[in-house]
Amino acid sequence: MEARIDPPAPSSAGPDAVRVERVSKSFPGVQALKQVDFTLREGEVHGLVGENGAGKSTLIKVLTGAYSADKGNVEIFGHAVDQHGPRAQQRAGVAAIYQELTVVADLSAASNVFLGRPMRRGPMVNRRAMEQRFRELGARLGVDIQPRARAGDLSVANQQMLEIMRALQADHRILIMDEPTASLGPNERERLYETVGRLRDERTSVIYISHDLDEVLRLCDRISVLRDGEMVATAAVGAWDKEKLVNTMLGTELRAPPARHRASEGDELLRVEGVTVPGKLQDISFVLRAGEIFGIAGLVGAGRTELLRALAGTEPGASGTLTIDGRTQPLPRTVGRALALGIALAPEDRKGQGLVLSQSGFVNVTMTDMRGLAPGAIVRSGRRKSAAEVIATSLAFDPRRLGAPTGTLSGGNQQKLVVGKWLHRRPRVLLMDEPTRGIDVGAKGEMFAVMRRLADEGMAIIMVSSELEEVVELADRVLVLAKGRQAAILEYGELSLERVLAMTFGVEGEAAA
Amino acid sequence: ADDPVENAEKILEFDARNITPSKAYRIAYLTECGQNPYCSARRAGLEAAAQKYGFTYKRFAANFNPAAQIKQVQNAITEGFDGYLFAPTAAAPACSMWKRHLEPLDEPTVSLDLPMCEDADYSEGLAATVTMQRQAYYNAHVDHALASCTEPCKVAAVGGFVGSDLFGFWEKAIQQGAEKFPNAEIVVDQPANFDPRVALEKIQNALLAHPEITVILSSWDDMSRGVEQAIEAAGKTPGTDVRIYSIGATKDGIAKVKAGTYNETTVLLPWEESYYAAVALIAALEGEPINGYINEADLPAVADGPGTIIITPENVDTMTEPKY
Amino acid sequence: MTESPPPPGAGSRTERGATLLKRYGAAAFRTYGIIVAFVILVIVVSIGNPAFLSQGNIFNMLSQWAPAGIMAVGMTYVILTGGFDLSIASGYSLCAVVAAGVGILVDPAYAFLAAIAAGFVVGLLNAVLVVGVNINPFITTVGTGFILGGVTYVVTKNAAFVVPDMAFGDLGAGRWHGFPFSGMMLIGFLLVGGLVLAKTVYGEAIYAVGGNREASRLSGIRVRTVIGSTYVLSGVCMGVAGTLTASQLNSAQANLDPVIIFDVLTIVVVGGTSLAGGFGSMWRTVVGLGIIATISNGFVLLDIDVFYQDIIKGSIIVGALALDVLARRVATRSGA
Amino acid sequence: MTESPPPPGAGSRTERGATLLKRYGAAAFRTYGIIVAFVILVIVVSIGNPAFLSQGNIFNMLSQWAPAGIMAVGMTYVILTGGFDLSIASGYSLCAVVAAGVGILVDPAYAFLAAIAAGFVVGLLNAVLVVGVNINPFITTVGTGFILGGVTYVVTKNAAFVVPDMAFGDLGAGRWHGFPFSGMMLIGFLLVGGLVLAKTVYGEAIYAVGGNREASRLSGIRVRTVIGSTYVLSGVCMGVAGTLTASQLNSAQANLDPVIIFDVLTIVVVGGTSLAGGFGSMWRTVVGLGIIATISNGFVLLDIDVFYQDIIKGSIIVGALALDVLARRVATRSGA
Ligand SMILES: Nc1ncnc2c1ncn2[C@@H]1O[C@H](COP(=O)(O)OP(=O)(O)OP(=O)(O)O)[C@@H](O)[C@H]1O
Ligand SMILES: Nc1ncnc2c1ncn2[C@@H]1O[C@H](COP(=O)(O)OP(=O)(O)OP(=O)(O)O)[C@@H](O)[C@H]1O
Ligand SMILES: [Mg+2]
Ligand SMILES: [Mg+2]
Repeated sequence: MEARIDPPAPSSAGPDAVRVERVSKSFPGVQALKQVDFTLREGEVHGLVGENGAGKSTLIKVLTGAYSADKGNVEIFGHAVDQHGPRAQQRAGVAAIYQELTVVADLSAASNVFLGRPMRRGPMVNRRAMEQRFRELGARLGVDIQPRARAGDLSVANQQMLEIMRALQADHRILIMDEPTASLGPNERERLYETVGRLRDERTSVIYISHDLDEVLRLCDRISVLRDGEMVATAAVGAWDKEKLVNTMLGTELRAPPARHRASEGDELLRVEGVTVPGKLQDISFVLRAGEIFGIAGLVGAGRTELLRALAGTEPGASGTLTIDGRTQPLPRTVGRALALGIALAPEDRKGQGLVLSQSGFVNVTMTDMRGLAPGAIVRSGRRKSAAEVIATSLAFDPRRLGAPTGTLSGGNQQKLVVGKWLHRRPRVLLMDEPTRGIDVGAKGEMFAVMRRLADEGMAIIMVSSELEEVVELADRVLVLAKGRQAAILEYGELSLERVLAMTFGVEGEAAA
Repeated sequence: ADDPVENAEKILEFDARNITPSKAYRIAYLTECGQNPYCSARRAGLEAAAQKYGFTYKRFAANFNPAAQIKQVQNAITEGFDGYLFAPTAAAPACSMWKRHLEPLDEPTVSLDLPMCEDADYSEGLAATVTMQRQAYYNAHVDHALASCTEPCKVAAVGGFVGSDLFGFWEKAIQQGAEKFPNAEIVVDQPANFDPRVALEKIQNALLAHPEITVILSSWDDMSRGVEQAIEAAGKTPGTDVRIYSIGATKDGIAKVKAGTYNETTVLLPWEESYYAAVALIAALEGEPINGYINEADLPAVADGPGTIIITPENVDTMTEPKY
Repeated sequence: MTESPPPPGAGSRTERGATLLKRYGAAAFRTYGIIVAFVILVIVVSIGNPAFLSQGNIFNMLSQWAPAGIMAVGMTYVILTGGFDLSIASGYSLCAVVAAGVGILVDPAYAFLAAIAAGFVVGLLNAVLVVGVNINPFITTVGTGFILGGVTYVVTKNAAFVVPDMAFGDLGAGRWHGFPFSGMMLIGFLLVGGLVLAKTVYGEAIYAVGGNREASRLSGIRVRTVIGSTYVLSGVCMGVAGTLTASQLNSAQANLDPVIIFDVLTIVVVGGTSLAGGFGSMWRTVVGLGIIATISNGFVLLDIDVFYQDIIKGSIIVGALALDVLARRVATRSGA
Repeated sequence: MTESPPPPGAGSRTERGATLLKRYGAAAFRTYGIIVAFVILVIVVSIGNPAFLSQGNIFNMLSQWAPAGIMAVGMTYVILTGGFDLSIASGYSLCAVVAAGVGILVDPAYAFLAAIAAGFVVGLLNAVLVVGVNINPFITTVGTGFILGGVTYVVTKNAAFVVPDMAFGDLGAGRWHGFPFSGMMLIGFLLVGGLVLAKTVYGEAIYAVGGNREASRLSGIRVRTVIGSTYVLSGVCMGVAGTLTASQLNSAQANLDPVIIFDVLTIVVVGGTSLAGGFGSMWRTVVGLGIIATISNGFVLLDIDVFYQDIIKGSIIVGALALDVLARRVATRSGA
């Protein structure tokens, strides 16, 4: 894959597109940015990396005017921007893709792309022109979304594409991308990289935030590292390598990832047969053993989320059977039924489905098992506290932040809690949809270690991830889905990135042929 | 037709003839009423007249809402009736409904409930007006109560809905009464929406702020039940420690006067009001319009009974059993 | 919350089993279920009394429901942004009183303008509190409702303002070949209000803000201006509605129609517009208005006993929405 | 929407500049701003008439506001899940009528139970429609409100039910050393309601469901049961409130106090509980109740002219919330 992309030509230094001087920003109880200096040169792609909660998203929100800084200056093309909300910055040519999806669910896909700047004919919205332009953009990015589809009905990946299309839709001089690839598959990623390359050629200045360090190293001209709200280093890409980036981000050496090992061949825990969701999935069957991590690979829209939702009792149209403890039964029809069977889902949409954002981490982490913490119906806060702290620690989440409403946490830290929710209740089968989305490299290691440990303790885990490397690295066996059909199940010995890739695309090739 | 007593006699005489009308009339009953015991009694009176005179009627109930009433007047006219019984929700808008919509029709209209068009009672052009609730009625009630203050005394008042015409009459009567009877000091004057629970609250508070209150004016018997409970809750005896002057002469109100809990209740005759209004309309349809004002106080329920609308323990036995 | 409005034509192309017709038919049923409820109601009432569909009756209904319907147009905008305007009953009385007052003191010709100006000020007050001071719109407008009602009492001293000049009544009660002016204004408001919502940049912003306020802000929409403007619009609608009523009654007074707020909210919500904001449309308000007006008119035409009216009204409201919801569910199951 | 609930004690240990005191002080101000408004109001009224703080007046207020306050407890639960219960005015009348009816026909001793059973049924009806059929709670409860009101008319044939046995009044009007039983029940409901909300699994589920219904569902919370239960609870509160009022008046009738719904909603919302669900608490309802009761009591104690009452009431409601909002803003700025 690496070989397919040309190394970026170092861009000639122009006047600065963005200059941030001594910017500080704090929230009640947290200093998110401390005297940060940052410069974005015209026409460069500038990577921004750091641990979860380092302050990356906060920095770019200050840049776009979504937040106003407590102290410090922001200049865009040499002009100080007075902090009057996102409008002023947009006028100055800044577009942003925020980490948290900002789609308006009830509007059409096209309206979402042109949100706030609809194409018009006088005071009227020119829908035809908008849909036309929408299709062009979609073709450029290689996505096939109906312009009139309701945005809320789209998959997370397609919603992410809408955000990208929104940022690209007008020709901005500064483009800020906060983890744009987090829920994209390999195809979409490649298209995005191409697009970024083209934008650089057109001398658009780009800030690129990602936890995928390979991606950052390939794509960026310069890379800056934030740690605990402080800007600790900025250097040209040539000065960095992955290890150096990791060490600078974490301030320490990264612990070696857990050695990959195969689960001891456990007993059959769950047999899934003939799962079908009309229009989405056809006849999926597999066997899950205790103690294994079962990966599901596939392209975006292949139906991975649907499969998990069907098993978790939350896909109304699904049919098929489960065999568990020797009893064969139809798929659970409700979440409660699925939980009674010991099947739980950690969903991919953390804001919409994962967390109660107004409640603290304590509550969120333990809400899956409140009975367990509350004999006699009274919640024991002491028990809850210690239980939550154990979970937090195991996921590299600072236990001192458990009291904060989860809506105020950084994206990656929220993701840790979405997974952490199930560590207390301990289902027999845990379905994890994109569990590492937005998690930093250090925490990813912790997350993998936790998953491995849970499996070793006898839990079966089904993991969906758009990062195929991750699936291949962690899973004992992999089910490859292509267009809703079961392309293959790769056993331990057969697993390799190349094979999985070939299967996902190969079937696609077949279908096209 | 300028003398209400004569008008009353005329209508009684007509009714006594027990005629059979020349046809089965269809009448529109455009009422301000909604759903309460008063309204039910009014309906029963109309029903009795319909039985007797063989007419049918259609009820358009505005629920005390003038904006709704205009719709109903239009609907009724579009549908078309032989005659109209019109009980205004409020005097001013009713005037426009009358002048703009009803008067131009060639059919007789009898008004009841409230005077309209800034007239004291009868409005020119109507076949008759049958009502009791005029400014004078409220003055009589308030004056009787305040006159009981032979020594300086403190008075609290609870009324109906702010903004309604009746509340306007009520407030004016209190204001004029206070001037006439300097012994009476109005210390609390609150709206209570004809609602016993609200009246309970207001009077409880009033008795706490002014423990010396000895007279309470209430504009409705049902509401007076709340007044009574408030007095009891303050550890006083209603009717003696604190006197209650109420309006309605309902069954319940009359019973309370007999029991000595209320010191007075002023007669309202919803049953008679609609009965005689309907009779007056039939009379007009049969070519014998009254063209004047009929006061229910001149009708037998009062005239042949207590002779006054003020019902006190002294004359309560002369009052016939109320119809509501 | 539980609302999942289906996008007409959002069906996926990959689906093979279902024919296009079946799919779109189901989508239409899902979307327009409330219309089915309305049509059933109309059929029942007009079988009961064929006069229901007579021209005279329809003209009457148009003129009668003009004030509530016009305020429902404003309320639709407010609710689509996720707001609430509970001050309309008092605001409407106040505007009616202003219209009548100006009609008495100055000239009926200025009454309309004066009432609209009064409504504008009322709306501005709400807008300042809701988006300026940033207080919850529900409680803000409950509060301003009390204030406006109180002001109206003080101004009128609890007496009605009667306009002697009968020409004042022409706006509200006048007709052109039998077609009431007020009905024309209602249709005009619904049409223009619907077009603006569906077709203009401003309408697009209303949906965006109601659907996701933060996303709209980040996209550079002037969220406060958009939200504030809906309260001003609602205020202007109060002005128009107040004038029409004052003119129909040739007079005005405090507390004109305190329960009109329920009518207006019911009209908007029964059509299916979501109180959470972001979902709904003007045709839904039209259907809601149709349902409520038909119920009210039907009671009289069918001469329903007053004792049973409330039970029937409540059952129709609940039944219409249940049908709407069930239509969606059935259609989703069979169509997808 | 614009509500951002502050986490008391969510401060990070890393912050060095601000002292603990300053930080928590600011947080307290931010959280408890509405209490400041309430205290100011109490001070003003008690300066105007010192009898306000007398034991007798406080006991009176407790007993007067027991029905509305008890229904506000149920409404707090409903609103915290993001729902609405607009059927309470009719439901309350119905329960009062049931209590009085049973008091007349059977025995006052059974009246209480019968009314609670009636309230339970009312709540169950709402619950079935809201979570069973899945209709928007606002419009559902408007509809059931009509139905229940209509049923009450039909049952009473529009006459008041007067209970001859004066012992019937003991529950509502009785006192123990001057302390009204009804006030005790109010305090009991507020306390137990608050504790359940703050301390139990059920309470947590209410907040979770109101905060994010989908996340709660996927976490295995029985979302429908939780939501439905709040309507049943609200129904039971109607039963208790209805009995108290019937007992206080020794009678009951249809349409007992149709505007009590506004009181109850205002009590819950003025304290700061969010209509969007998920944020609020019982102490906020207590403060809201305090504010509304003080305003109403103050009008009589200070003998405020009727004409100005509504203006004052509206201004206090808006003012209290504006103070609350500004307190949050100032405290956020200075404290962080
Ligand atoms: N609205 C907010 N209120 C309170 N605290 C906040 C808010 N937004 C961010 N924070 C805090 O500021 C810090 C920096 O968060 P930020 O989102 O910038 O991190 P990040 O570097 O983008 O992390 P991630 O990689 O997980 O997205 C975190 O501690 C976070 O909890
Ligand atoms: N929460 C949800 N509720 C309903 N439908 C959903 C939900 N999430 C995803 N979908 C549906 O899933 C479809 C997209 O496919 P899906 O998300 O299953 O693919 P995937 O293989 O998991 O890919 P992705 O990487 O996008 O998750 C969309 O048609 C969308 O309607
Ligand atoms: Mg971030
Ligand atoms: Mg997915």
